[in-house]
Amino acid sequence: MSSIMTAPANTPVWVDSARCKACDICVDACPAGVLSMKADPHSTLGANIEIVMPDACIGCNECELSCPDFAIYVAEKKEFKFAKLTDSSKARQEAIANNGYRLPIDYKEAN
Amino acid sequence: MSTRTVMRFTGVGGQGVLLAGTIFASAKINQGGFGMKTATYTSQVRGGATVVDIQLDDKEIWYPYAIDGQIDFMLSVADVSYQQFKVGVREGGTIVVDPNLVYPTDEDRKKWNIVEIPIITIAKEEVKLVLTQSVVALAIANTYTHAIDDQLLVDTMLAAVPERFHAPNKLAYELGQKYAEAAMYEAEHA
Amino acid sequence: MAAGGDNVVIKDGKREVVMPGNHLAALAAVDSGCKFFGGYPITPSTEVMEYISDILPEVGGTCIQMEDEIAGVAVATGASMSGVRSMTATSGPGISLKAENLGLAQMAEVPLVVVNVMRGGPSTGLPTRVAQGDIAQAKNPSHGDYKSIALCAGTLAECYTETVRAFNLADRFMQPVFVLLDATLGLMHAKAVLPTVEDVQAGIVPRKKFEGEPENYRPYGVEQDEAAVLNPMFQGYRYHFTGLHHDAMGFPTEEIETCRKLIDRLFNKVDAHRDEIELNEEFMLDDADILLIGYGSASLAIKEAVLRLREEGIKVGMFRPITVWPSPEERLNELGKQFKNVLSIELNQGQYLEEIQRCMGRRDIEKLTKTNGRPFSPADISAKVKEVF
Amino acid sequence: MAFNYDNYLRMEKMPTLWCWGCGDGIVLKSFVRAVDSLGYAKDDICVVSGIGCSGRFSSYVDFNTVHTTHGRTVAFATGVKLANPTKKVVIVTGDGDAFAIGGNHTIHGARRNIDLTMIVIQNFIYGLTNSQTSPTTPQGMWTVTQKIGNIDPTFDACRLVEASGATFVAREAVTAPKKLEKVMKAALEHKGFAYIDALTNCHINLGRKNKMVAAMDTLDWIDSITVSKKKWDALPAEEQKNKLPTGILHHDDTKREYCDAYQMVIDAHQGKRGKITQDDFDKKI
Repeated sequence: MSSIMTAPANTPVWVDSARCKACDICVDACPAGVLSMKADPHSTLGANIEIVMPDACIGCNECELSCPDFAIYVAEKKEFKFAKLTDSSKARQEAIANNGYRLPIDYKEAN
Repeated sequence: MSTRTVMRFTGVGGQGVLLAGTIFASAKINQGGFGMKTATYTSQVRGGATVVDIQLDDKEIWYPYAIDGQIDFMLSVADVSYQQFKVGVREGGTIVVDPNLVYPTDEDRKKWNIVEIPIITIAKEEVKLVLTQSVVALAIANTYTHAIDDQLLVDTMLAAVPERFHAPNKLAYELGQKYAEAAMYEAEHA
Repeated sequence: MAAGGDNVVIKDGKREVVMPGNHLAALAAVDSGCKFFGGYPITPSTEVMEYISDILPEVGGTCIQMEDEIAGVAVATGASMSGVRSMTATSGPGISLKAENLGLAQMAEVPLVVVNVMRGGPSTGLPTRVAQGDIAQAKNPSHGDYKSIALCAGTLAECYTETVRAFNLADRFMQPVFVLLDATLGLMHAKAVLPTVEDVQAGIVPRKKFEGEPENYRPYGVEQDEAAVLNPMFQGYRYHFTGLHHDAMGFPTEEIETCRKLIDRLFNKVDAHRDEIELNEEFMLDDADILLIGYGSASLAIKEAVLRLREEGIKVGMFRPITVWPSPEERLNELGKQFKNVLSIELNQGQYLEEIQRCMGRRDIEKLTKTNGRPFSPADISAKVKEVF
Repeated sequence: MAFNYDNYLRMEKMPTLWCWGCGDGIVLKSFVRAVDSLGYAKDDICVVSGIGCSGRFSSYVDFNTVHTTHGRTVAFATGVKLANPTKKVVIVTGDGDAFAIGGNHTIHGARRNIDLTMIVIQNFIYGLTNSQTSPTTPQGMWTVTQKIGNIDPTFDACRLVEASGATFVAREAVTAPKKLEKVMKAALEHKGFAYIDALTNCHINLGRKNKMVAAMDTLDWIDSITVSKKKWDALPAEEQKNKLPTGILHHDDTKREYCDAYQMVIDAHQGKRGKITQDDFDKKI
């Protein structure tokens, strides 16, 4: 059997935050600085996943495949026009990773 | 009172002579009676004392072992088991031994009718198939006990052996019978 | 080799065969519709596997010799979980090794017939000699709380009929059922009168099966005195097997009431239906003054002794539990009131004696025991009776 | 459109009991995707698991599932498979299950080349029970039973099962989920004993006193010790011993599978063929 679900309209990547255990893996896996953890006092580990830059998503699906808890999904490439990986995306990703997987509050885009 | 024949075959593990018990029991059952064979052996497969008790009766048999002191006939091809199990034979009972392998004492010869027949040698040298020793033993036992009709016993035995071994086994039976009859004749005319 | 051997005689609607008890247990399995055997060789049970390895593939079944005793019971349990009648055979040391997985089968309610050709112990003991060393073990081979069913054959024919009964009880109560033999019965050759294959097949009680919609299926959600209803695998009824405490679908849970009810039910399902399980033999008891209690192959010597003592004018009789676990509590209690003189006879140090004492509510029961690997002779028993009564 | 994992999961069991960041969930996800890509129906599959964190795997997937005793998965699975040779039987187990208490069964399952897919979730430690030494714990690492450093040598699990007779052997880590899914698919398609060493992180119980406290720390360590087979082959021997090659390490489609072999036994007993002789086998000794 083939198992598919309908994607939300015009959305490259979306999360089911109720399933997120805040492990950071998806944020680490993303090459394009699309994802970040955010403080969430109601979550077990005090954090939850947040999509900070959906337009930068390149549709590589690494975040979805790396999520151990079925909390994150990426649209199919044929249904959504994803962005290209840019230097500014890479720079943002690096900043997020170096800041404990959270986008720095005062982060300024490279250009 | 009883129509029961009680026999005991003894040897050491690995000797085929013990198979004779199954054939006796089966033949008696084929005849419509009750036959029982119970083997006891040690945990050493090779070389440990092994005993097979055979009981044949027209009435149902409950207890599967021969009762010491009530055994009519014993056959032994190993000294270790002969010494261990001879006490079960009733006084005056017959014990057939292979004289090359079993060494009865003078006292034994007074208490029991000890008969010497070289069972293993017969199988090895005359039949030229050492495995037939159990059939030689079978023939000897039946010649002494008259427990089962000879033809029925031979038929039961042949049914249990592959066809290509029928000829040597028939020969083994005939030789066993011949040696037993000769021993009986000798004893009577000694 | 044809199933049942070459010399099967049909007489008065019964089969007469000449086979050792170990072969009879294997034959009974195949006649009962067993399609899977897994085991590991161990004296004095090995002939069960040797024979079934020949006759099971004839009917399309599978016999596999595993790498050890633990795997032997695991592979058979796995096959049974999938829905086929399955068996393993071993001896006491093997049961010791299989114990944990037997516990899993008790907990997950997986039917399995376990033939145990008993020997003595502890440890390796006297491998080729006769003993009834596993009576206590059969009651509680694994840790934890559950209710064993153990049947103890006392004649060659019962090596067959008790194995048949074990398959039906295993599927009825969804748990392992022991068939206890010993070296005497397992290895002796004599005539056994058996029911016909048709009669055995007509008597097969298949496992219960849920036929409704899968969403309404609750394999373990049954009445408190009933066994789980476990459908075969791969047929649309998906549930879970586990050795953990589990809920109605078989999934692990620690919910307090569910856990309590589960273990209660493992007891109740047997206790509430003891009448379907209990089987005894009473031999010359009606006019007896002295009661001898024994089971298994020891009963053969006891019967012979009863006949001899009666010839001497000593009125003895025998009570023989065929189902040893659960024990015949009621009947033993009645007999305890009826007979002043009671002698318990076992090829162990008295493993069942404590149960007899419990059921009779008495401590003054004489015992005759033997643990040197040799069988009782009728004379042993006669002498003991004369000594103590 | 997106992949709907929920179709294969027992949603009432979600979220899993696995710790935050535990790669077991990635193995679960890869497995579900591999099964889906092959088009198997739920009733084509039985999943058998053992004891430990990996033991919970079977209760999360909506197939026919069995949670067994510690180490005995291969034996139980062998029973299910032999009784149902047309079905796919998958073992999901851990390194303690597969190589310590159940080592014998793993060896003999591989030897028989029975058609089972064995996925070992290999986290180098007894995770569920708080960090006891496993047969795959690297020497020198802290464990709760060897607090001054583990002295026990490790198994090379892949070489062990290959030497035992497995006909498909692969290794991938949860750090490469696409590759993991790919080898799972290949393993499921293989007829014979297929073994997958699925390396995963236990930052909670391996990492906590081995300087890898976060999930990413342990995953980075796994990255640092793995290298593709092609690259591994090119390494000097001195470097090879500290890296684990990944990818399909062994694949042999020529050996007879055990259920097929047993069918020869049935056929011989039913008179459909002659006795089995040495001529029926390539390997004579």
